[in-house]
Amino acid sequence: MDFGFSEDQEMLRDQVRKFLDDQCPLPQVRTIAAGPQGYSPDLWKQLSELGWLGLTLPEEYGGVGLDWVDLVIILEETGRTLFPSPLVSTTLAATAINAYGTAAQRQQWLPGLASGSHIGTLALLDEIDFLSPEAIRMTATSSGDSYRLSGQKRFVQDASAADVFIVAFRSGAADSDIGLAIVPAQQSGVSVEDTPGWDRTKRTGVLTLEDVEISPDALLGGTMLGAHAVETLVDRGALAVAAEAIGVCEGILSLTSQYALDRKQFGSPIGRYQGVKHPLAEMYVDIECMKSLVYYAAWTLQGEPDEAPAAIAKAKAYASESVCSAGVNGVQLHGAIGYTDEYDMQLFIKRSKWSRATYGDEDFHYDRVATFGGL
Amino acid sequence: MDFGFSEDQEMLRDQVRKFLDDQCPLPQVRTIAAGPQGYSPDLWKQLSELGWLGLTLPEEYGGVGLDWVDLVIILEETGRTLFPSPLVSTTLAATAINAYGTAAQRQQWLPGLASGSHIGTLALLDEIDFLSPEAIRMTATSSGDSYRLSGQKRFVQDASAADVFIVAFRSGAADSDIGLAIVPAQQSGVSVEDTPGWDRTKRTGVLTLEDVEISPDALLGGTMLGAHAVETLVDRGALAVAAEAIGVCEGILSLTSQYALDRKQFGSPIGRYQGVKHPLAEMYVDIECMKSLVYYAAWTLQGEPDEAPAAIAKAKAYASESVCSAGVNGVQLHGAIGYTDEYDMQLFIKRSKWSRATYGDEDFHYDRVATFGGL
Amino acid sequence: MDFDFTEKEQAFRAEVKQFIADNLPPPEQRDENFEQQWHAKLGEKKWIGFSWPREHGGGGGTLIEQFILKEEMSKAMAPDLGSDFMGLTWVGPALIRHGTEEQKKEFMPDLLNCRSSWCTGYSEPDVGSDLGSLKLRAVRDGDDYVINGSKIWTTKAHVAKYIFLTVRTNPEAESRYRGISVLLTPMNTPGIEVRPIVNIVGLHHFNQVFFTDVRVPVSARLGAEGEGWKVVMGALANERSGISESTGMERHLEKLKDLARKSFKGGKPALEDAEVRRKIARFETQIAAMRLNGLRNLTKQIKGAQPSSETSVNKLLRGKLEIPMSDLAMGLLGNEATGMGEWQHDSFNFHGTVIGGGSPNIQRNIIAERVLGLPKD
Amino acid sequence: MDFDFTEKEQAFRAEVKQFIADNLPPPEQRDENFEQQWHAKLGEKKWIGFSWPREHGGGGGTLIEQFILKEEMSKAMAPDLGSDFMGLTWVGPALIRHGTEEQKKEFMPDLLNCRSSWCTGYSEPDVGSDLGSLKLRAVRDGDDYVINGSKIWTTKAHVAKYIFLTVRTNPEAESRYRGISVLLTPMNTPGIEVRPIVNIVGLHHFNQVFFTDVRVPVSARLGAEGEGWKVVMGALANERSGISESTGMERHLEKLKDLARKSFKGGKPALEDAEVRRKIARFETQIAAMRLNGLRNLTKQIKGAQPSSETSVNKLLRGKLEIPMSDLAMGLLGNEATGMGEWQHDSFNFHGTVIGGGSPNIQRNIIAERVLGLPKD
Repeated sequence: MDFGFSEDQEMLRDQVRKFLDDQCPLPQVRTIAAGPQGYSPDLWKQLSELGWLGLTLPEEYGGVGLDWVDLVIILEETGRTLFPSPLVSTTLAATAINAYGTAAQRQQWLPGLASGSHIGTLALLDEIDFLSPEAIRMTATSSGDSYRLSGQKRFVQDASAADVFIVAFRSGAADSDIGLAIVPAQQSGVSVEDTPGWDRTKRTGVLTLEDVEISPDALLGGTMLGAHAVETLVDRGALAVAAEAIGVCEGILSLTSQYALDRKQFGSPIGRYQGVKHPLAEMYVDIECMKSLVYYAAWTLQGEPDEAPAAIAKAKAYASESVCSAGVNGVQLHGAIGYTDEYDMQLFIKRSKWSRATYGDEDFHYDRVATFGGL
Repeated sequence: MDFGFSEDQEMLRDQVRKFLDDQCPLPQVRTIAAGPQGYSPDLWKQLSELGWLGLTLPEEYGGVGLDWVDLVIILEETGRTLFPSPLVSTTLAATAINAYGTAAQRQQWLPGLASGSHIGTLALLDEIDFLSPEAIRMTATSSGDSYRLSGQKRFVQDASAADVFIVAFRSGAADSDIGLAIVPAQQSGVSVEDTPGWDRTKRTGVLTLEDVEISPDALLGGTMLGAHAVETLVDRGALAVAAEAIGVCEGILSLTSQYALDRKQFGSPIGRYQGVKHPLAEMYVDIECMKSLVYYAAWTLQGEPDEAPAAIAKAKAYASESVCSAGVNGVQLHGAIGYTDEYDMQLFIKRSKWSRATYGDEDFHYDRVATFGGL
Repeated sequence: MDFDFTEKEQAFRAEVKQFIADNLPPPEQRDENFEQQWHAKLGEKKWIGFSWPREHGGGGGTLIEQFILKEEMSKAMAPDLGSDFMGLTWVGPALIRHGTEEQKKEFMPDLLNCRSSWCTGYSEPDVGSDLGSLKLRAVRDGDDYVINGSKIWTTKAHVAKYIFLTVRTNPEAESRYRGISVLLTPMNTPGIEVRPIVNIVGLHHFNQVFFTDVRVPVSARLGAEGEGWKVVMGALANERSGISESTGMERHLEKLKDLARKSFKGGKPALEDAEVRRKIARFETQIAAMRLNGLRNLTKQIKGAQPSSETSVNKLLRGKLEIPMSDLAMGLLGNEATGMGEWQHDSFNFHGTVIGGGSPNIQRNIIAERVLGLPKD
Repeated sequence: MDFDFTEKEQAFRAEVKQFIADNLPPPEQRDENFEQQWHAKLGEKKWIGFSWPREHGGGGGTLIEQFILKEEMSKAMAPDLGSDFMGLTWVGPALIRHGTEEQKKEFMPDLLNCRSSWCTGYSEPDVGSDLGSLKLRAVRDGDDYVINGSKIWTTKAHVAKYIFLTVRTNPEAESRYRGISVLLTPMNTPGIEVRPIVNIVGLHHFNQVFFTDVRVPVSARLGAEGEGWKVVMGALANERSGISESTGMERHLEKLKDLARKSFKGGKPALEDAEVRRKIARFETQIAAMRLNGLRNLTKQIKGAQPSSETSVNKLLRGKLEIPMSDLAMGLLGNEATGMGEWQHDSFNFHGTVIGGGSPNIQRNIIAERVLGLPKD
C-alpha cells in the first residue's frame, strides 16, 4: 500500500505547474477567455507536444500510456490556474473511443486526438437535464445499415471547438438500446451554437443534428453499447471535474490566505481573526478530503474497477459541495474587492459554480452514494 | 398595530421572574428534579395562588381570563429557569376541556385544574410516534352508550403526576371517528409508568388502559370531535414548548456569555475571539426570531385563527432547530466544564433535546410549513 | 400585543393598493418614460420622503404607514420610492436635522422632485467601512476647505451631481469619532476625478474618487465642524427597524417557490424532494421572522426607544439567507446553472448586497459587542 | 499510488481475522473474565504495543500492519488493544525514547502485560490544554522534587496506579516550553488527593488532582530536567496519521444506517426521505475521506516525513461529524429521543470526545496558523 505519488508523478506535476505558471498565468487566462475561441491554439499545440492530450492513451496511437492518477495531477494544476482549453473534453472523447471503439475506430480517431489535430467532446444530455441513461431521449430511426439522428444535445462542453462529438442516442426503450455515435462536426446536418455563460474559461454549447446519418462505422464499437457505457463516461467526466475542482479550491485558498495576510485592519492582518482564519482552515480540510477521495477514485479505475462508481460519486459529491463553498467564502472573506471584475477572485467563483453543476452536483452524487451504500 | 407587550404584561413578566428566581433557582431545580415526583407540590400551590394555572381559563371557572400571549410570558420564564412542574400539561388539558367540553364537563373539571387541585395532561400518541391524527390507532369498542378502551399511550407528559388524562382514540377509520376521552387516573383499568429520561425536569410516562369504560359524560364534548381537535391540541402543545424553548435559549446565552467574559486565556476573556462571539451572536439572533415567531403565533390564536397552524409550525420549527444548536454550542463553548454534572450547562442541554423533540421536531414542522406555503 | 392594523392604517393600505392598480403597469409594459411619470405621481401623493415632516416638504406619514407603503410597493414590484436613493436615505434626513436654511432651500426641493442625484463618500482604501478610521483630509484655508485623498466603493459617483462627503477636518481630535465633518460637494468641483470599478457581473456601479487640492467653501459644511459623526449617525437613525430587509426577501422567496414548482431533481419533480421542501420552508420561516423582527423594532421605535443594533439582526439574517437561497436555486437549475439568467446573475450579485450592508461577520461583531457586552477583538 | 496491500499485509489481515473468529465472542457473550483472557491472548501475539520495537518487548509491526490490526479489531467491535490506554499511548513510547534502563525495567513489562494503569497529568485549572502554560510547580530539594498545585480533567486518576506528570521545574526558563519536566509518579505518594468530577451523563471518569508538598525522587524524572516538552511531543509523534479517528466513525455510521432502516419520518419509512438519505451519504463520504486522509498521512510517515498538523484535519472532521450524526439519530428517534438509550447517551457524551482531543476551534487554529501561516490571534 502506498498512498503517495511516485517520483515520476511529482516530476510530472512540477513540469505541468511550471508550464502553466509560465505560459498561462491569470492575465493570459483572461485574454483567452475574452476571445471567441475560448482556448489558445498555440498552447493547445504545446500540450500535445508535452504529451498531455494522449496521456492515458496507448502508445501505439501516439499516447503516453499513463493512467488516470497521472491525469488527475494535470487536472489539479489546470484547475488551480483556471487554464482554458478543451483538454477534459478531448480526453473524455478519446477515452470513449479507446474503451469502446473497434480497432478501426481507434486507429481512425485516437492518433488525431492524441496529437491535438482533433478536438473531441461528449454530447450526452438531451433537453431533460438529468445525468441518467433513462433521460437520453434522442431516438434514431433505422435506415438500412445506418441510423439517422435528429434533435439537440445540450450542455456540450467545448462544442464550438470540437471536431468530433460522441453522441448518445437510443434505438428503443430498453437500457440496452442506448448507443454512442461518432459524429464529425463537418458532417452534413451538424450544427453548433455557443451557450453564453458566466465562466468564459469553460465553453458550453448546443449541438443540433438534422437527419444526420450514422453509418455502421460511426457507431461506436459497432453495436449498441447500452446504458453502462454512458454511465461510465459520466463517471469519467465527474472525476475529471472533481480533479480540476481541487485545483480551483487551492487557487481560492492561496489567493484568500494571501489577502488575509496582506490586508490590515486596525493595524494587524485580518487573518488574525477567527472569523477569517476558521473558514480558511475549513477550506484546507476540504481540499485534503477532496484529494484523498479523488486520488482513490482515480486509482480504482485500474485497481478496483467495481469500486469506481461509488468512489467517484463520493469524490464528485464532496468536490461539488466544497468548491461551491470555497467560491462563496473566498469572495466573502475578500469583502468588496472580491466582488470586482479586476480582482482575480471573480474568475474563481465563476468557475466554482460551473464545477459544482457539471457532471452532477452534490445532491445527484450523494443520492448515488446513498444507493451504493445500501440505503 | 402594536407588536409590544402592554404594561400589565411587563408587570406579569416581572412577577413571574421574581417568583422563579426567588423560589426556584437552579439548585432548587436540581433538588426537585432528583425527587420522585418531579415537581414541588408546595410551589404548585403557589402557582395556583398566583393565577398561573388558570391563566387562560374563563373567570367563572376560577381562571384569570387572559390569553396565550400572556401565557407565553410565563412559559418563557419557566423555560429560562428550567422550572419543573406540570404547568404546561395541566394548561393543555384545561384548554382541551374549555375548548371542546360540554357545559357540565367544564363545570366539573376546570375549577379543579385552575386551582391546582387537579393535574391534567394530554395522552395523544400511540405506539406509532407520529403526531398526525392518522397515527391514532387506539380503537374503542362500543358498549351501549359507552365506549371501552384498551391499549397504551406513550410520551404522556407528567403522566405520573396527573389526575386526569385527555385520551385520543378512534371508533372507526375516518378522520371524523376520532374522539377525546376524559379519563381520571383513579378509574379502574388505568395505570401509569414513568419513562426514564435524561431531562429529569420534564417527566414522561406510559399510560395503560385495560378495558376502561368511557361513559357518555366522559366523552369530551359528548361527541366524536374529529381529527381537527387533536391537531389543535398538538398545535397548542407545540406553541407551549416553543415558548419555553425561548427561555431555555436565553438561559444558555446568559450562562455562556458570562462564561465567555469570566474565562481568561492568555490573559484576556475568551469572549474576545470571534470563534466564541460569533456563535453567541447567532444565538441572540435565533432568540429574537423565536420571540417574533412565537409572539405572533400566540396572537393569531385570538387575532387570526386561520393563520394559527402555519404560524405555530414556523415557531416550533425555528424553536426546535435553535434550541438544539444552542444546547450544542453552549456546551462546546464552555469546553470541558460544560460537560460536567456540577456545572448548570448540562441541565440546559438536556432540556434542549427534550424541547426539540416534544410536539414535533423541526423536520416535522418544516414539512407542515412547506405544505401551508403552497408547496 | 396587537397585529391588527388600525382603521386608518387599513384605509391607507387600500389607498396604496388602489394607486398601484391605477398607475403601475406590469414590468414588461414599462417604457423608458415610465419611471419619470411614476415618480411625478408619487411626488403628488407626497410619497417621496413620505415620513419626513410636512414643513420640510415631506408627507408626514407615520412609521407604520411608511412600512405599509413600502410593503405594498415591494409586493407590486414597483421601483424605488424616488429616483435618488442615496439622497433620500442619507442627505434628506441629515439636512432636516442639521441643514442651514440656505442648504435646505438649495437641496430639498430637488430631492423630493427626483431631480437630484447624490452619492455618499464613506469608505476609503485600506480603511474599510469603519467611519472612525477615515483619513480623507480637509484643511481649512480661509473660507475654503482644501481636500486631498480618495474614497472608494462610491456607488454612482460617475453619474451623481453631488457627493455627501465625509472628511477629517481635525486629525488631532481627542477621539477618532470627532474631527470628522460633512461637506455637501458638487461632483464637478475642480480636482475631483472618478475612476470606475467594474463589478463581478461586469457592471459599473462602484468608483474610486480621487481628490486633489479640491476647494470646497466652508458654507458647504453640514452641521458643526468636527461633528460629522453625529450628522451621519443621525441620518442612519432615521428608520432602523430592519423591516426593509424582509420585503425584498419575500419577493425573492416567491420566485424561488415558482422555480421549485417547475424544476426536477433526480428525474422527479423537485417538490417531491423532502430536502428541497424543508429548505424552502426554512427560508420562509426565517423571512417571516425577519418581517416580525422588523415590526417589533418598529413598535419599539414608535414608543420612543432609541434604535441601536436591532437592524444588525435582520441584516445578518439577510446575509445568511441570500447565498443559500441562490445556492438552492442554482442546484434546481442543474446544468442550466452554468448559463446566463436571473438566478445565475444573482448568485454572483448577492455577494455585493451581503458585503454592502456590512458583512455578516461585522453584524456578528456588532451584536456580540454592543448587545451581549463581549470585549472587542 | 497503490492501494493494494502487499501479500505479507494481506496475510497478516487474514491472520487477524482468523484470530478474531477463533477468540472473540460477540458482545453479548462476553463475561467479566473476558477482557483479561482476551488481553492475555493479545499479549501472546505481541499485539499489545504491536508497533514498538521487539527489543523493548513490542511486536515490531509496521505502521501499515498496525493499521490493519486496529481496523479489523474495530470492525469486530473488539475492546481496546490493551487495558491501559494512557500507558500504552503516552508512557510506553516516551519510555522507549527517554527512559533509563531502570525505568524501562520497572514499567515496560506491566504495560505490555496489562497490569499497569496510568493516568496523564496535562491540563490545569485556568490554563486549559496548552502545555506551554502549565504552572504546577516542582521545586528541587536535595534528591527530591517538592510539588504543589493541581491538575484537572485527569481521566481515571481515581483508579490509576501512576501518573505521567508534567510539572514546571524552572519558571525562569527562556521559553515557556522549556523548564517543564515529566515525573513518573505513584498515585499513592503522600500529599496527592483526588477529587472526582462527575460528567454530564453521571459517570466518573475525570478528576481534579491536588498536590500538597508531594515529594518525588529525582530518579522518577523521565528525560532531562526542563526537557519535558520534548518528552511529551515525542510520545505524541508516535503515530499521528489520524487514521484511528475514522475506524470508530465507520462503526458508528453502520449503526446510524441500521437506525435509519427501521425508522419512520413523517409517517413514512425514513429511507424514502431524500434529506435523510443525503445526510447519511454525506457522513459516509466524509468518513471515507477521513480513512483515506489517514492512509495518505501514514504513507508520508512511512516515507520518513515528520508528522506535524495532519491529525488536526481528521480530529476536526470527527468533531464536526459526531454531533450532526447524533442529531440526525435523535431526529429519527422522534419522541424516543427524550428517553434513555445508546443514541441519547451519545448525544451528550460526544461533547466529551469532541472537546477531549482539542475542540474544533483549536484544530482550526492549528491548521490556520501552522499550515496556512496565518498570524496568531
